[in-house]
Order: sequence, then structure tokens, then C-alpha cells
Amino acid sequence: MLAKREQPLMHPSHLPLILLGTAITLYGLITALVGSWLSNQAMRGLITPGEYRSQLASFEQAAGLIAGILFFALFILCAVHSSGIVRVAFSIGALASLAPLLVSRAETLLFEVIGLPTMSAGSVLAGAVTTLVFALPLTILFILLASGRRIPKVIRWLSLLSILVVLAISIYPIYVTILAFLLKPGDPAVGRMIEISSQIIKLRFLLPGISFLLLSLISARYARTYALAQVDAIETA
Amino acid sequence: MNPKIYKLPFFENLLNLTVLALLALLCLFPILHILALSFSSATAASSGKVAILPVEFTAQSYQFVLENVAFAKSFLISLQRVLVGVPVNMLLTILVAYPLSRSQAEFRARGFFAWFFVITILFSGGLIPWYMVIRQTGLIDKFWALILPGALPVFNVILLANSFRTIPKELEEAAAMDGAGHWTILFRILLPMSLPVLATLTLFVAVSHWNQWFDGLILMNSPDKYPLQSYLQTVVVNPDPRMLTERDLGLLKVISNRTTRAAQIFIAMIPILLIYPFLQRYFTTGIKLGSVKG
Amino acid sequence: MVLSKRFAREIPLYIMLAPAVVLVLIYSYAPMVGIVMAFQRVLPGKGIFGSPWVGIENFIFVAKMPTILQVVWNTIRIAGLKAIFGVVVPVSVALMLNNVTSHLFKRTVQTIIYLPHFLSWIIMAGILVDILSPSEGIVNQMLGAVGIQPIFFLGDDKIFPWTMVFTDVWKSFGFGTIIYLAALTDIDPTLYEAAVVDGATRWQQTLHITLPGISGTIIMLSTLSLGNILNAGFDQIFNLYSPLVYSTGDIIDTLVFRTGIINNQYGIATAVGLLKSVVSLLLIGTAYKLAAMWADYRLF
Amino acid sequence: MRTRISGTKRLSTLTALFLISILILTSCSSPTPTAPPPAAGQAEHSTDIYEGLNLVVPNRYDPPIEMSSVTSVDATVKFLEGDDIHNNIWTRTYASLLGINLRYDWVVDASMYDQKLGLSVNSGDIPDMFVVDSAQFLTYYEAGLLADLTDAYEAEASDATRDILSQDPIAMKVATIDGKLLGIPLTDASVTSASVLWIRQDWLDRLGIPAPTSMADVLEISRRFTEEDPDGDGVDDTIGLAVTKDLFGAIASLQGFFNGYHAYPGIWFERDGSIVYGSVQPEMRDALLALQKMYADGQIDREFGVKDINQVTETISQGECGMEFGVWWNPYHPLNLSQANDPDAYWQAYAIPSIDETPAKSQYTSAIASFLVVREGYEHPEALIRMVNFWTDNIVRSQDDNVRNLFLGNLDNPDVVLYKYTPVVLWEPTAGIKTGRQLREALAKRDPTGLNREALWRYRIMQAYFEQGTKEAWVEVATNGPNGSVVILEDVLGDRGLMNRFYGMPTPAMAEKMPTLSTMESEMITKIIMGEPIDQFDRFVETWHQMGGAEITEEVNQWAASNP
Repeated sequence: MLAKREQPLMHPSHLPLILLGTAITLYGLITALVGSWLSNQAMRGLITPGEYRSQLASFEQAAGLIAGILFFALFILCAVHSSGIVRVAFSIGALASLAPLLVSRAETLLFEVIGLPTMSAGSVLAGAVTTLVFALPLTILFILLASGRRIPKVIRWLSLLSILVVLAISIYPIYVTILAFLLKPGDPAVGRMIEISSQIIKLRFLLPGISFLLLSLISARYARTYALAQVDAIETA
Repeated sequence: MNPKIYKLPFFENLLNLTVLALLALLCLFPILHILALSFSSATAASSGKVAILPVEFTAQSYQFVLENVAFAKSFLISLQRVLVGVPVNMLLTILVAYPLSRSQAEFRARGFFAWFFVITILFSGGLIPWYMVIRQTGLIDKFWALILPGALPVFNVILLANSFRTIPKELEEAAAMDGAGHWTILFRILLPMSLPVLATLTLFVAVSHWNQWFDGLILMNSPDKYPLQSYLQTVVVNPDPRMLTERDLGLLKVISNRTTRAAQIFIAMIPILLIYPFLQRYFTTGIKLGSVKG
Repeated sequence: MVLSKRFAREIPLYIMLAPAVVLVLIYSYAPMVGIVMAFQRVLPGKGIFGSPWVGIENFIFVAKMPTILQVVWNTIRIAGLKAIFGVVVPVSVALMLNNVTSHLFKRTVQTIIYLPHFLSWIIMAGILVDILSPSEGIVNQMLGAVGIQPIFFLGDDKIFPWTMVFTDVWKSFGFGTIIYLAALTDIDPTLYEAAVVDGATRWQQTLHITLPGISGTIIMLSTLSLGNILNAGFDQIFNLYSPLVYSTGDIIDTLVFRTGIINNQYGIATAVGLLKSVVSLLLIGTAYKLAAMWADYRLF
Repeated sequence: MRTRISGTKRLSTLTALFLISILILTSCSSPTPTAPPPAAGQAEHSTDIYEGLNLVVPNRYDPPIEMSSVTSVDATVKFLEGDDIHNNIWTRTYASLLGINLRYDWVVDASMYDQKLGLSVNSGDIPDMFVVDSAQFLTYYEAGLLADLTDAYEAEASDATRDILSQDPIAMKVATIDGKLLGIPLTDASVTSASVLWIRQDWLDRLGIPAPTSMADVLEISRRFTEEDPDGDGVDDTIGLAVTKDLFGAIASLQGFFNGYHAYPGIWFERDGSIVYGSVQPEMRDALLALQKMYADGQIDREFGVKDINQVTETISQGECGMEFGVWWNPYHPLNLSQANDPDAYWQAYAIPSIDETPAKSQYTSAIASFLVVREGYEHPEALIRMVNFWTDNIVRSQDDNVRNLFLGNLDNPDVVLYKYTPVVLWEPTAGIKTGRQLREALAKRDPTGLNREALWRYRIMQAYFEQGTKEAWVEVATNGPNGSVVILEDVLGDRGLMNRFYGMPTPAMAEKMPTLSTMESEMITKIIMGEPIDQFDRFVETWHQMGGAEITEEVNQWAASNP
């Protein structure tokens, strides 16, 4: 009975979820590393801001394209390998794979294609949109996981935690930027917040990726017990 | 007169009317355009989409202008100036016009005084001495500096004197028989009979007071004492970029918002537009006696 | 005895004049003392009484000024053109209006065309600078619509004087029109009736009745405007010109203002001002005489 | 330093900005021009605000002395609640710490200052202490209106004062006539008037054009920016080079362009032993021809002859133009506007390239345009020196944020610029460059320690640009950042600059004839660019010499002989 209530996220195999977690984590790592390497170069004056911008853009676009497609595929795979609310969750989560595509394309899309007003804060808006495109589906995904009855407690708690993490790391930088440029320019307190958020923003993809990994590992353990329970059931029959 | 005589052949008439209509349009158009600008969004204005109808209608410019204390202040000063200046002008005009309208026999010094006043139209000592005198009389930076120096509009005096003389002498003589003095004649007979003229002159001096800008600019010691037109003058001027330093940036950003300028211009027009109906009612009278006398 | 009686009767007149005389003495005559600055090298702070006398040095300097002739010519040119158009346009408009039968139409047109007369040159400048701007001004956009290259009305020294003339006429022709209309209404209608009887065409009527009828006014106003030939309109030009158009747009008054107030050369400024006043006095005198002769116009 | 901050503040929408500026506009007023100097009561009451600030205060006048002055406000001057031009931190400080009751006889709109000063001085109202420009300085000296400050300066000037006045080699020279020090020059960084070349880097990248290394490249860029749709909107709506009708100045100027051809319009410089005037040198020719061609090819706005600085600003913010010659701070305005409309816009500063092998020099003119002077016969000429000392000792170099906030302005309230209330404002000529260097070092080390509050904020802003992709922060990066325009200024101070050799008072002939000649000059340039034959230039050179140019050159050379 117990075993029946608590199902793993995936079956038969957790491979897709593991892959997804690794992919996102790697993407997060690489972008963070490359990004800070480039900005280091630029801040040292080794490359001009112009070069910095173009190199960063071309990298992000390339990486984003691959990552986007990969993420999408893996999300779908996860959905296929799961059932019920979990499947719903991952199908929704698949939307998040748009985000990497948007990185450093958002501005063109928003202000030239769609033609929104920049309100003299274009990059801030674009950044916000990108982050939300990534954060919202994931949040929903985790909410669903957290609220799934047949999902193991640990996983549900972990998802709950992930919700907070995802929201925090995606909202905070936006909040700081708006403070710094619109509300309180010059406020030293905000200055320190910039310091922090410029670190946090690097975790934007990293942390969610990690929490996926954790989820997959934990859930994989359940998978074993669950499988055993089923075997028992058959034998007793 | 017989309208038949004035009838034009159809096409000539049509042509005539169209040309006149166009002329009228030519005079009306700029004002409408400014009005439209003042109600359009800044972007629409700068991208030149605005003709005589507002584009992307907004009253923001007016909001800005009305929130602008300096503008409001100077507006009030101008009003005050009109309210005080006009009575002073009119009183002096009347008091001077009457003696000058007397015959040589009645007032032997007439010729002398006539020239005494007319000379002031022809000659002036220039800005500096004028300024120094006003300073000596302690009017610099005082409201009265806008009133007293120009208290006697000599040309109006001439107009009024002329119109006084168009009034039949008999009346005065009759009054004089009954022992009426100059004051009685002036106030009991002449003034009541020249109401339209007085009305015209009143409106004229009102307008000229409203439109004065130079004296305010020169005589006041702080911008918050500028009358409206002086204030507008400082708003319309642009800084010389040759002298710009990075510390003037703020200024660069303040100046020349097209729509707001339009709004200020239009608000400055409103009082004129308000009294305009009265103006033109007495207009012809005023003109006729002014120029086409006798 | 008789004298004193007459004088007694004149006393109230003097009382009436008193306040005005005082004010005029103070604010118009006292400053005229400043005319002496034309013969001084005015030292700041020393004023009229402390500055050294230099005879006619200032005038010589003025004569030597490279730009002076140009400026005088600009003044006369602009003022002259204004005077001419200031007569032609109103007369024609008046004649046209006179032929309008619909009173409503007539009234409306009148009402509209002399509205600009009452707006200050500050406001006018505000409007003109905006609508004449070659890049965003509505006028040039219209021209552009019919394929005409933008015209730099306020920036091109060939066009600037004409802009001044046109805008001035635009501002004031309504005013003039009323004068001539007034004169027209004074023409004895029977003349027309007679003309019609003689089978005179409209054109002949205009030529032989209407124009002669208002010729007095025309002559008078044009002669009087002769007196203003040195006043090309400070308010207008000061608020619209720029160094770009000094060559054709700088007039005596603006020159005086710049030399005096901005370059601190008050002696020279006053000298120019004095010259101007003298010349205009002569002109006005002549004009007045002529007006008296031809149009029987008298100030008093 | 409001203006620097405003660079970042620009982020707020333009309307908001205009609202702010209106608020500023409203408060540039003063209730009673002859308001009584701050009462002793106020002074006492306000002394506690100096608690905890270690201020160097010269001996205080006791009893306090009276000092009348005059000043102007512009549309940007804004006051703290309850303050006005007659009663503010500066008047209170002068009164309570220096014992000087500073009183403004009049306060006019900045555009009226010269006229009002002329009127009141000429009619005998001479303030005890006031600000004059070079021309007035000379006129009033000749009229014997200016007090000799030599002794007062020797006796009272503090080390900081002397140091700052010595940083600009000519500062004291210009203020001294016939061996007498007649005024305190208001110093600032001269080199900031040097032009740099600003180019839309994102456009260069889009068209794959390498960074310009010669004027030839600049012409090529101008051509391609005009013809190849650099903004990628498929519409032919771009021009090559922004120029205003004023030709020269801080924004969209031609100065840098001419410098690229080794021509130095409007300044005097040494050539084979004698001083010559730049605008009449042969080098102008080629530059003019090049400009003429650009105009003919539609690379320069057909209407530039009437486009004032605001209309050009419009062109730039609409992204219709990707190249201009201007001063180092242009990103704060107007270039920031183009980025506001197109987040990807980035203007990169380049040193003025050269038309040939010899590297181009960027021309600049002494920043000393005005002086603090004291009326002859005023009892306390040294009072001015003490005010200057107070500024130089305590404020100009202060790293103490409390002091800066109290006397200069508070970053939390950037629209209120406190130092605008006092005429005694001497900027340290090399300050901007120092800050720039500090910032670049801090960035390289990623360690902002040691920066004062203002600099720290700039650091944070740049951090936001590099580490969270906030492109609106580019303004700071393009100026004070690595490869920013300030770096170029350092070279200009070195061997890549040419300073106007003539920095004296206008010579007699200059005062009389230069205005006309300058008008001729700008007309000539405008017309040739618009297509009139180049021999117009030769004719101009001729007439220039005839109409007094020769005379002026003569005088300038004499002057130079006595001012090595």
C-alpha cells in the first residue's frame, strides 16, 4: 500500500531526468564561467567593451541555441517517462527551454520584432523577461511536484525549496537593477546589493539544474523500492 | 449703399471668396498648429506627425506647465501688471488729452506741451541712462518699474485728443455758459461721449502691457519677478553649445521640449483670445480716429 | 486783468498736466542726458559724469566699422519692403473684402486676419521658430510633401530678410485692412450708382472710384511709414535672428543692443543710437509735412 | 556632481526626466533679492551640522563682515526645502564659519547675467565680489574697478589653493596684469574641451568594419554608415557624421575632424617661430574639401546649417547617425539617448585619427573663462581668498562623504546641486583624469576599496554593466571605464594634444574685430561644406588678414613674446 502511494518521478528509467539536470547544470556552469572570464578580460581592459559585447553575444547565442533544443528534448523525454501530474509538470517545464534561446536575443525580439517601448531601460526589461521565461515554468513545475500526492515526501520538500531558490535568484537581480537605476541611484546600500546580485545572477541556471539532479537521484532510490514492492505484489498474487 | 453694385460675377466672386478664405486660414493655421502640438505627445511632435490636430493626445505638457511655479508666478505678475497699469495709463492719457484738445485760444501753452510730449516718441537717451534713472528713483526690481516709466502712452494721448476735438464744440460752449469748469466738461460731457474710444484705448494698453517683455527682463533682479513674456523669452533662448561644459548637462536636458513650449505659448495667448471679441468690436472706431482723422 | 482771468481759467489744465509732465520729465527727459555718452569714452562705473570726453571719436569709429554700411542697408531694405507690402497687401485685401456680400463671411475673415496683430513678438517668435524649422517645422514638411527641398527661413541669409518681411506683413496686414475698409465705407455710394449708370465695369469702378476714394489714406499711411524707415522692428528680429544671418539680418537697433549691452561699448552704442534718432527725426518731419500736404493729415 | 550622476539617472523615462527638470525650473527663484544675510541666530543654530567634520577653517571675522555679490541661476538650480539662493548651506557656512555675510544684490537667469552686470556696473552699482569673463575682466581693470589681490593672496592663500591654481600652468598668468593679481581664475580641466571620436560600436560590428586608424577609415565608415543601413532596419535613414549649425562646440563638432587633418580652427598655435591662427592655415583646405564631398554624398545632414544642438540630439537619439566628434562626456548626453531607444547601442571613444603618418593632435583651450574679482576699495579683499581657501582645503579634494554631501550635493538627491549656490567654485584641473585612473585600477583588481562614495557608485554601475549585462550602464563604461574616453584625455595631456597658445585677455583689435571675423569664418565653412567652390577659403584667408586678422596676429605675437 505504502509503496503504491509513493511513486517515483520516472519509470522505468530516470535517465532523462538525470540528463536534464546535468544539461542545465553544465549550461549554467559554462555560461557563468565564460561570462565572468570575458568580463574579467574587459574590466582589465584586455579587450574593448565592443569586443566583449560581440564575443559574449555570439557565445550566448550559440550556447543558447544548443541548450534550448537540448533542454526541450529532455523535458519532453521526462514527460514521456513519467505519468500523471509529473508528466503535466514536465510538459509545462518544457516551456523554460525557451529561455536559453532568448538570452541576448530578447532585445531584438521585444523591441524590434514586437516593437514594445524600451522605456529607456531596454536591457533591464529584456533581462527580466528572459529570466521570467525560465523561472515561471520551472516554478509551476516544482509547485506541481510539490503538490503531487503520490510523490515521495522528500521530493516534495525539495521541490518546495527549489521554488524558493528559483524565484529568489531570478527576481533579486531584477529588483536590484531597478533600485540602482530607477529608484535609488547613488545609494551605497544598493551598491552592495549590486555586488551580491552580480554573483547570484551566475547561479541563474546552475541551481535549478542541481536541484533537478538531486530530485532524479532521490527519486531513483524510490524507483528501486517501488520496483521491489511491485515484484512482491506479483509474487503474492 | 446698394448691394447690387457690389455684386461680383459668380466666378470672380468664388475666386474672391476662396482667396480670402485662404488668407484667413493662413492666419489661423499657425495658432491651431501650436495648439495641436501642445496637446500631442513629445514623440509625435518631434517626428513631425502633428498638423492641426493633436497626435497621441495628451495634456501632459499642460500638466508640466501648470506644475511649474515660475510660469504661474510670472503669469500672475503679468495679470497684476495689466490690472494696475491700465488704469494708470488711462487716467494720465485722459488728463493730458484734454488740455491738448483745447484750442490755442483756450490754452496758450498747448503747442509747447504738445511738442513736449511728442519729442519723447522721437528721442531717447538709450538703455543705460534710462536704467540709471529708474535705479535712481529706486524702482529697480520693484513692480512699479513696469508701470511708471511708460505711464503715459503719448500716441494714445494724440488719438484721444483728436477724438475729443471731433465732439461738437456747441455742447462744451453751452456747458461753459452754465459755468461748468474744465473738470466738469471733461468728465460730464467729453468722456461720456467718447466711450468707444476709451474702450478701444483701454484694450490697446491692456494688450501692450501684456505683451511687454524687454523691461521686465532688464529691470527685475530675479527671474521670479519676470512678467510672463520676459519669462517666455528666457525659455525660448537656447544655450550656445560652444560654452557647454559637462556641468551644463542638466540645462541641456531642460530646454526645448517642443510640446511644452507650445503649451506655454498657448497659455500666454489665452488672455488675448479672451478679450479679443471686445477688442474687435471697438476696433474700427479706434482705427478710424487713430489714422483717418477728418 | 483779462490776462490773469484767462490764466485763472487755464489753471485746471496745468493741474491736469502736472502728474504726466513730472513722470515724462523723469523717465523720458532725464535719460536724454545720457546722449552725451555719444561723445565720451564711457568707463564702467564712472558713468556719465566721470567718463572722459573724446569729441566725435565714437562717430569716427562707427564710420570705420566694417559692418556699419551693411547694417544700415539691411535696416532700410527690410523696413522699406515691410512698408511697401504693408500697404499693398492690406489695400488689396480691403478691396476684396469690400466685394463680399455675405456679412457673416466678411466678419469672420476680418476677425481672423487681425488676430495675429495682438500677439507679442515673443509668442510669434515661439510659433515661427517652431513652424519654420527646416527639419521638423510644419511649413517645410508641407513643402517637402510637394517635393521642395527644405528652406532655411531663419538660417539662410538670402531668405531671412524676406522671412522678416513676410512674417511682419502676416502679423499686421489684418490691422491695415481695417483702416482701408473704414476708408472704403466713407466713399459716397452714389458715385458707384452713377458709374453703373454710365456702364462702368467693376474694374473701372475700382480704378476710378474706389482707389481715388482711399488714395488719401494710402498716401498718408505710406508717407508716415517713411518716418519709420530706420525701425526695421527690434522685437521681431532680436528674437528671430542668429549670427548665421547677421550679414543681411542685423539692423541698427540690434547692432546698438549688442555693442552696448553685450560688448560694453556704450559710447559707440549711444553714438549710433543718436545718429539714428536724428535721421529719423528728419524723416518723420518730412513725412509729416508731406502727409500734411498731400493727405491734409495733421497730428493736431 | 549632478551631471555625472544624471548619466545613470537617464534610465528613467524622458518624461519623468522632464518632470524633474520642471521641478528644478520652478525652484530657481528667490523671494527677496535684498534678503538680509543669514541672521546670527541661524548661524548658531546651524553650527551643529559641522559637528564631526574636520574642516580647516581660517580665522573667522569677528564681528562678521558684509560682502555684496551678484549671481545667476539657470533652469537646473534647485534648492533644499526652506533654502533659497540667499539662505543656503553656503551663505550659512560663510556667515558662521568665516564670519562673512554674503549677500546677493541680484540674481538673474543665466542668459541675462552679462547684460545685467553691464547695466548695474555701468550705472555705479558695483558688487564687492563678483564673477567676470575675460572681456569684462579687462574692461573693468582698465576702468580701475578691480582691487589688487596680490598681497592678500601672498598673505592668506593656503597650500591647496596654490597647488590647484598651479596645476593649470596659465591660471595665475591670465589673472595677472602688470604684475598685479586682479582676480582668482575659476579653474577647471582644460583638456576636457578636447574632441574625441565617438562611433556606434554596434554598427561597426554589424557591418564588420574594423576600428578606425586613420582619417581615411573615418571617411570610409561615414560612407558605409550612410549607404549600408548600419541599423539594419532595411530603411535608408542614416547619415555618416553629425554636425550642428554651430560647427564647433561640445557636441557634434567639427573640431576633431579638422584636427585629424592637422588643422586647428579657432585657436592660436606656434608655427616656425611665430604664432598663427588655425582657421587660416592651408591644412583647413583638405578638411573642408573632404567635408564638402561628404555633404554632397549625403553623409552630412542636408540641413545641418540650421540644426541646433537639440535637433542634432534628436537625430542621434533616433539612431539616424552613428558617428560624431565631441567631448569626453558626450555619453552622459546626448549619446545616452540613442541607447535608451536601442538597448544595443554602444558608442566607443577613439582618439582622433590622422590623415597621414604623423599622429593627430587634439586641440583644446584653457578652461579659464571667468574670474572672481573684488571691487577696488572693498575693505576686505582677503575675504575672497579665505572663501577660496575654504573651498580648496575642505571640499574640492575631500574624500569625506559627509563633507561632500553637505557642501556639494547628495547622491540621494541628485537634482540639488549645492555648489551652484556659491560663485567660489574652483575645480581641480586634473581631478577627472585622476578619478578615471582610480576607477580603472579598481576594476582591474576588482577591488573598490579607497574610492570615495561617488567613485564607488561609478564602480558599481560598471560592475552592473559587466556582470549582469545592464547595458544602460554603458555611459559610465564608455567614459571612465577601460578603453573609455578619459583614457584618451590622458594622451591628449601628453603629446597628443595642442593647447591654444593664446590665453590672455582679448587684445584691442581682437575685441573689436574678432566677432565679425568669426562670423565670416563660420559662414565660410558652412557654405563650402554646402558646396560652394573651395577658393572661397582662399578668399576668406585674404579678407581675414585685411579686415584685421593681420593686426590681431601682430598683437598676439607681441603678447606671446611677453608670455613665454
